[in-house]
Amino acid sequence: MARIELKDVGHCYGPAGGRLEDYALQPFSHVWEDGGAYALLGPSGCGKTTFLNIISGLVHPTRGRVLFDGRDVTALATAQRNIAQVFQFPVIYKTKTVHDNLAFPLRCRNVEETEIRRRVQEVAALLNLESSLKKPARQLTADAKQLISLGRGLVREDVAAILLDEPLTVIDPQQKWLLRRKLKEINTALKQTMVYVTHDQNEAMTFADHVAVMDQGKVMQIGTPQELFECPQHTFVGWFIGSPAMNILPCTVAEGGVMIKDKKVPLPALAKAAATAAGALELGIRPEFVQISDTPGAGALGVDIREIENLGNYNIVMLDLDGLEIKAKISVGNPLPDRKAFIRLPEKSTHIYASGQRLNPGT
Amino acid sequence: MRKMLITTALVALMAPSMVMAKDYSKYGIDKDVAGLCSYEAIDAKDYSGRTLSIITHAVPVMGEPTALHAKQFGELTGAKVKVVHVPFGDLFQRIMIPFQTGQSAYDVMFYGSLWIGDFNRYLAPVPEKYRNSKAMKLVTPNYIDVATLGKQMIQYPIDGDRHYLKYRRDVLENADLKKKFKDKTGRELQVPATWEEYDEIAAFFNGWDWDGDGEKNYGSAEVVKRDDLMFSAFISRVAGYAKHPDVKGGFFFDLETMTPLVNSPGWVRGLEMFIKAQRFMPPGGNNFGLGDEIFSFGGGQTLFSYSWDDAFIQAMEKKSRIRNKVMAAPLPGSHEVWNRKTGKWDHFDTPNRAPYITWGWTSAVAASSKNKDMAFDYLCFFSNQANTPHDLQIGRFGVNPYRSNHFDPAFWTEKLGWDAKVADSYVKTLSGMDDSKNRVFDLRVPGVGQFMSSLAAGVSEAMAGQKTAQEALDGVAREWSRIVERIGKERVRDAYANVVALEDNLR
Amino acid sequence: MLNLRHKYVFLLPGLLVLLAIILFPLLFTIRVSFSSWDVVMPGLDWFGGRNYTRMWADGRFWEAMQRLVMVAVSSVALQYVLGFSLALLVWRNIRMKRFFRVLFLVPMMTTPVIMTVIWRTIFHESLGPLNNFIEMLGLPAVPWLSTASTAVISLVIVEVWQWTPFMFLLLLAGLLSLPREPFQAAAIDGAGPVRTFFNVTMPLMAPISIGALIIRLIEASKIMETVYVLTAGGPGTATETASYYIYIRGLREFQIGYAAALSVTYLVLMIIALTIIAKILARIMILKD
Amino acid sequence: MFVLYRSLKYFVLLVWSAFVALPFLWALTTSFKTANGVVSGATYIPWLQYEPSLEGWKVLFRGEGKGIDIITPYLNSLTVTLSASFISLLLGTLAAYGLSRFSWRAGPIRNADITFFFISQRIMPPIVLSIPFFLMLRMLGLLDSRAGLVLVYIALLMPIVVWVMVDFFNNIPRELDETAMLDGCGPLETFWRVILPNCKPGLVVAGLFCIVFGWNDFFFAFILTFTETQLLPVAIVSLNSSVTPWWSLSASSLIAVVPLVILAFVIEKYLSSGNLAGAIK
Amino acid sequence: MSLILEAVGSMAEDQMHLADINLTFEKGAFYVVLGATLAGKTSLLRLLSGLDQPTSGAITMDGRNIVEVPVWKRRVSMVYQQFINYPHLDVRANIAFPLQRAGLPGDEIDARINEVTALLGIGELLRRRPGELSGGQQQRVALARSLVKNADLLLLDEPLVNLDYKLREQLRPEFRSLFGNNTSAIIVYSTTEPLEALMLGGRIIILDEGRVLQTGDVHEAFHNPACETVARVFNDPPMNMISADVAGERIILGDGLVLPRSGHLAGLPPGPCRIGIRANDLNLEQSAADDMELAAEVQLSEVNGSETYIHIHHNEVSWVVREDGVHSYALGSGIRIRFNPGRLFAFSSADGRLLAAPDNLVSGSAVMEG
Repeated sequence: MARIELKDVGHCYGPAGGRLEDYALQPFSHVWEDGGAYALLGPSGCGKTTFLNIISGLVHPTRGRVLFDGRDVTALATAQRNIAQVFQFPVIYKTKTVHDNLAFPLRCRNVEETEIRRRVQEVAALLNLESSLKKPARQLTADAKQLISLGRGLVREDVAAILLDEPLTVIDPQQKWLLRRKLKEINTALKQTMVYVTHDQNEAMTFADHVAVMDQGKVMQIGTPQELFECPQHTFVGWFIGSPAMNILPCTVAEGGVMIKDKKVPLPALAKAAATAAGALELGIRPEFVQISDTPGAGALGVDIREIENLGNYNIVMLDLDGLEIKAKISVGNPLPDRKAFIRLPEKSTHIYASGQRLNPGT
Repeated sequence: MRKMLITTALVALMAPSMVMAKDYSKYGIDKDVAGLCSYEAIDAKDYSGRTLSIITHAVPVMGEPTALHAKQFGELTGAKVKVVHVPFGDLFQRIMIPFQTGQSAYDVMFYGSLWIGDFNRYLAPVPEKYRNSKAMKLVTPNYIDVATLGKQMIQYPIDGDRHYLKYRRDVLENADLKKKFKDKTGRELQVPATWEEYDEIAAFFNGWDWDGDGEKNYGSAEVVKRDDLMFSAFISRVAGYAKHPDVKGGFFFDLETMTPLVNSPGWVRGLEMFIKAQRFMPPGGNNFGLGDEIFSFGGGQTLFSYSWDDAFIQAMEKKSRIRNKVMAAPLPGSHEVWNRKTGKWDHFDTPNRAPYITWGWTSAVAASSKNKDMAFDYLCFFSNQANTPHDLQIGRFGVNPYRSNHFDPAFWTEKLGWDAKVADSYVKTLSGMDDSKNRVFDLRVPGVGQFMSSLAAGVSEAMAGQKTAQEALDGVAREWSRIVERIGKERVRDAYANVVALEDNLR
Repeated sequence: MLNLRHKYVFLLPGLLVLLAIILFPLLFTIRVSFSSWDVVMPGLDWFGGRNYTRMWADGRFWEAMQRLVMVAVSSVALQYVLGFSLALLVWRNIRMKRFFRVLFLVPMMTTPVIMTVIWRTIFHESLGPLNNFIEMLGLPAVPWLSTASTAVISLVIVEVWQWTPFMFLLLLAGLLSLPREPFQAAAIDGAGPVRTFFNVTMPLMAPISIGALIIRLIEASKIMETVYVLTAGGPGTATETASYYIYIRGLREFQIGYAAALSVTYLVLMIIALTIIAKILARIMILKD
Repeated sequence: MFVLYRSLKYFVLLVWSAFVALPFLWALTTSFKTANGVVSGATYIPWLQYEPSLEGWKVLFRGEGKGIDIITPYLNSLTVTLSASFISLLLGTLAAYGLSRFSWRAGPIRNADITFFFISQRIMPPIVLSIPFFLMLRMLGLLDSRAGLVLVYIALLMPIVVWVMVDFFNNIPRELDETAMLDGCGPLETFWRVILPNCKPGLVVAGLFCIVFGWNDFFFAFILTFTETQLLPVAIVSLNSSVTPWWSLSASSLIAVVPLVILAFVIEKYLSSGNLAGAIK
Repeated sequence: MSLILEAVGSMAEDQMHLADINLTFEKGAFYVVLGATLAGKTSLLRLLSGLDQPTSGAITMDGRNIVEVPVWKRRVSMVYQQFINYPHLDVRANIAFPLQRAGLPGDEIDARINEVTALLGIGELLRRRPGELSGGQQQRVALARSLVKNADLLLLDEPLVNLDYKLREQLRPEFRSLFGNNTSAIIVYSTTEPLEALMLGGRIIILDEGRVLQTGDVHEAFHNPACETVARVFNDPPMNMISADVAGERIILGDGLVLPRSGHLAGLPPGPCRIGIRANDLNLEQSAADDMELAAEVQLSEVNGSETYIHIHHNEVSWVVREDGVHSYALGSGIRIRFNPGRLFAFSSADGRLLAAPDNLVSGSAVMEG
């Protein structure tokens, strides 16, 4: 168990000292506190695997330092870092029983046999694997195998962090939530630092207390799932988190608000920040927060209803604002206007972005 | 031009009867010798449009002269001549499979003469005109015998093979070494007349550098590798003990009962001596094939060797380190000879020697051949009196004296620059074998391959220490009885009778 | 699996050609094994099972059979171990990787019957280089081909030289196709090279290993030319393997009928043995998920 | 520790390299010897230790009468090996595809049994087959002909192709075939246009084995020909007389291996590019 | 043109894949086959394509039995869940492949390729090999290859399942517009996700264990699931179920909650039944006066898109609550949930048949279906 600290860590697969733009992982600093549940989230090719490999020691970063509990491990090999990892595809020692699989890391460290038995029992109990300890590991289901992979990390007392690399890829969709729960339970119970890497926002947000969203080698935002959802710091996060994605609309500064096309959106609190910001401005609002009605009113924007997707429990309403598409999510049962409608964008759920970065209403 | 003049002069000188013969010196011969298949006679024939298929041994031994004369034959007659070369070990099956399956694959075959017992059914008899040719008349009786089964000549003699003793003259005539030997053993160092003497001398000269070249030398190089040749070396070693000059009626079998004699005490003694001899063979000597034996003795590694001519010829090669340092002598014999009639060992004051007219290269024409005329002409041409002297001079050809006029020391001294004494010993040894009345021939019966293979296997087991000599040969004898039974006692006996007739000088 | 009528277009040409080529020889051999075809009596008479009864009592054949098992199994095992080791050595990046890989492949490209002649000269106890080296090192010369045990060893050396590349190729290609994760997992679990090899590499390589071992066993069992050139079965019968013995009986002594009986027996025993071996190997090595 | 491991690794590699190269180096130096050079013991350096001669090499090109002619057998070997390999690849690949893609049932026989039947053809020792093959080719009038040898080699090589390709096809998703069929290709067209272009690595491996086994076969080339059609190993072995000519055999062994060494380079290239990885499983 | 399956069954290796399938597919219609993994979706699609033959029953196209027509003679396209393209051909050649097989002239091929690649936004990739593309791009190419043929029957077997979450989200509306104006072909789309089915609309075929459970309009089926299994399959998260007992005027839910037997539930027969409620209809806040309330313990809060699924547990109840937005709840924390009895479904506990469904709320699908 350890606190993981990254100091100005960046990586470039080409020769060191190349231009910063070529970095597969842009330099950044961050701390993962001991015992937390963290996630690295991003589309494929965003650099999260590089990030993961830097922590596990498979990749030595071009610049920056990695500290475990203050100890510089940047130059250490994987085996010396006391890291445990669960891979995308279950990795088990298929010639061994479940017990021997779990005991393997301990045997590698010459732990006493009675101690091994005790620890394996303990972990097996935690993972509900007791009944299959004597079975050959290869006969187990995919999710049990993933638990074994995890268990091999848990039996070790010296583990600094457990890295989970898309661990649910091969799990049957109906079983996924059980395993998610197990992972959370273990994190809560053992207070192991766990880092979960995935491209799936649901996985990340379900598991982690703090999620780092990455794109194109850059960490875009680190925050709790709720923060990411409600207050995306970057248009990418707004787009990437949540489904359907956040509406991102180009806008210009106006008195006491912004202009979308030629329609004014009153945003008194944000107007000041928007006025001083450099770069292209965009307004972001999640479909959930778009308010729709059939009557015009103050600050309401007139739109055309282009299409309604009935998704059973709710409707996604596609609105046309002078050629810009806006989505609104409306629960079934709420009345829907016909053809023409008016929308309001509540300020507390609306964000203004300059060059993609969210403007803080305070500044 | 000068060469031409000399050749012409020679021809004019040596064949005064001939009127301005055509010049065939481009074929490498000294001169054409008139005869049934002289260059001129063959040149006169026209076989164009026909193909002659020949199977022969691998290059160079016998394979190279076959191909050489085939090429010449083709050029002279216009025939297309195709030659295939096969390692010795595969020759039998390569010839036999087409025979047995009725496929006419080859017109002419060169092969080991002992297979006559198996091949005879498939061979064409040599036509009378060849048998009566001048060249054939000169072939020594031994090789006429070898080519003949019963009354019929079915193989065409083209080579003479025999086993004899080769030794290092520079050792046996070295006063210093003679003295050393006498000091050690109390006996004079001389050419061994018995296998016991052979052993004693070989043992003395084993494992130390007696020729001063910095390499160790050894006693004896022999053919021991369990292949198709080893049994011959063994028979050479056995003959003196087991071939009693006065006991007739079979060496391998008792002709009357067809009981195998291979496990009789004479044979066992021979095998025991063979086993003992491994002690003074060079490293790896107990897996030497003929090629190794040739390199070993021919390369100056060992004092003694026996078996075919090749090692001797190798030693006498122009660039050889031991050229003219070797001599030939008859195979050793024995004072003690087993008499199977009385069941006792008889003592001979003069060692009993039984020359083993071992099988060698012979040739034949397939009965199924559609080109018998051409085939016999080829063989006749191959062995004409111009070609044979030429071939005899080229060591790697493996063609050895088989006509009475080859036994002329002058030929070897003049043509090949041999030392007179060496040539003398060689010629005397060879011709002496023809005069013997106590010869041993090969087991020229059907299934000889089975008999010899089983003999070699048994001997080999004893040599390797897997069995004692007696056990091994008892095993061979049992096996032989079974083979006789399988092939048919009468059939084997009929064939064997021909061999015994030769051995017992009944012809 | 599809079940189209067109499937016959694919399998049948090959199968029929193979059957056409092989069926006659196979049936003919079985028929010949009940005849007394030999050097003096070619042809298909009816000889009953006498060839088989003779074989039953033929100690040399059964010894040769045992020897075959020994030589084939030991040389294939060595080839496997060496081929695997070499493949492991040149698997990951090393200097001169290409050079080593090409060089290691070459022996299998050579003609056994010719290379064995070269080997025989190498093993030559007084004229060959091997003993020369050994003596240069001050060690006693080895009687390579002239004692029973060394002759077998020599035979195995030649087989290993010739066919380790085959294993090497198959196993290297196999290694190159392995996923990385299991190795990372083992490193993370703290396994050293030995533990990693036995717990990760071996199990992953099991299926390909079985294929390679079976094919090599089939091929190694036919060992004949090597024996013929190197030792001709000697000294004694020390290197006489079943296939060489069949060769001796069949083509040297021309006991075609008997050799056919030996062959049929050999074939049956081999098929049974290989099936069992394949099953056992599969049980030991492949642990089905 | 790491340095020690590395040095040990290179040491092992070098030792094995030496072992692999030994016969070739020895053959190289021996090929320039004569009988006199051979009998004077193990020597390695020409001029210094023995007097070099080109005899061993010349013999191979001198033609009938003076040595052997290695060119014609060389070409024969090439023709026979390549034709047999090609036909085996064709038929074997088709059969393997059939076995991989379709289910076969005939009584108790299933796909695996048919595959085993193919592979089992290699169990039969060649000695046994020699006489039946001889008779068969005789009936067909194909003795001593390249066609006859090709026929026999097909039986020897096709099993190898089937062995390699069945596994290879099993690793190509069936959906690929199905897609092609859905796109309007009949089964043969599917095979030809879609599957075949995607099994190059498998074909390379199968082809390699075919060529290696075909090129190096001695026994059948030996028994089933007379004088007309000689293949390379037979031609080379015809030098192996009672006096083993170390020099010319050495030279010929080097000559015989040359085309296949080129093959080794090709294979290595495929290996390095990772293309063969899927071919052997 | 109509494709009819009559009493079709499919067995392989003694295992039943499909049984007693009776379906009719009409030209110009869009069908969604919904079912869990191994429900038989792929088997059904393969039968339709002609890749597999049924072991029983008949498949007719316009009255003609087509079972014996080999697949390459049909006009069928299929998109697999794996991204299947020809690895040895570049994207253009991949897409051109079926057209060339059909013997179309070159300019026609060019025109069609241009059209379809523009439609799918892969115009830039024409010279690349499939192996060089990302999963989403590969699947677009596969889709292009299927569309370009203008086949009579277009089959899509979970085409999005192997794609990243966001890609799926992007492609779904594209599919919707691609297939929305289809008039000439039968399109069959299989999926495990109810949301996908709802979004794509059209006709639905719900499969479970090789049998058809329900067919009909997607939304109709969503609101009136024929049986309990459909209710589970057609809801994500699956509809929450609980055993109940109807006695007199009361309905007693498993662990003691008591409801009046009124409203749409008034007609329930006495005795045991199964009550279902959608995760969506479980609320954390009171929304109406007659809401039922239940205290439970949080087992896990799962984020799904912009929603949170809260797995709760209480005695017999293991339910999932859907909440808008992203929230997190500590494992094991207590929670109170409410639901409106008017939103309950009732199923027969004997055969799972739907006994009562809540009234359909205002549907917004008018525009779509108009």
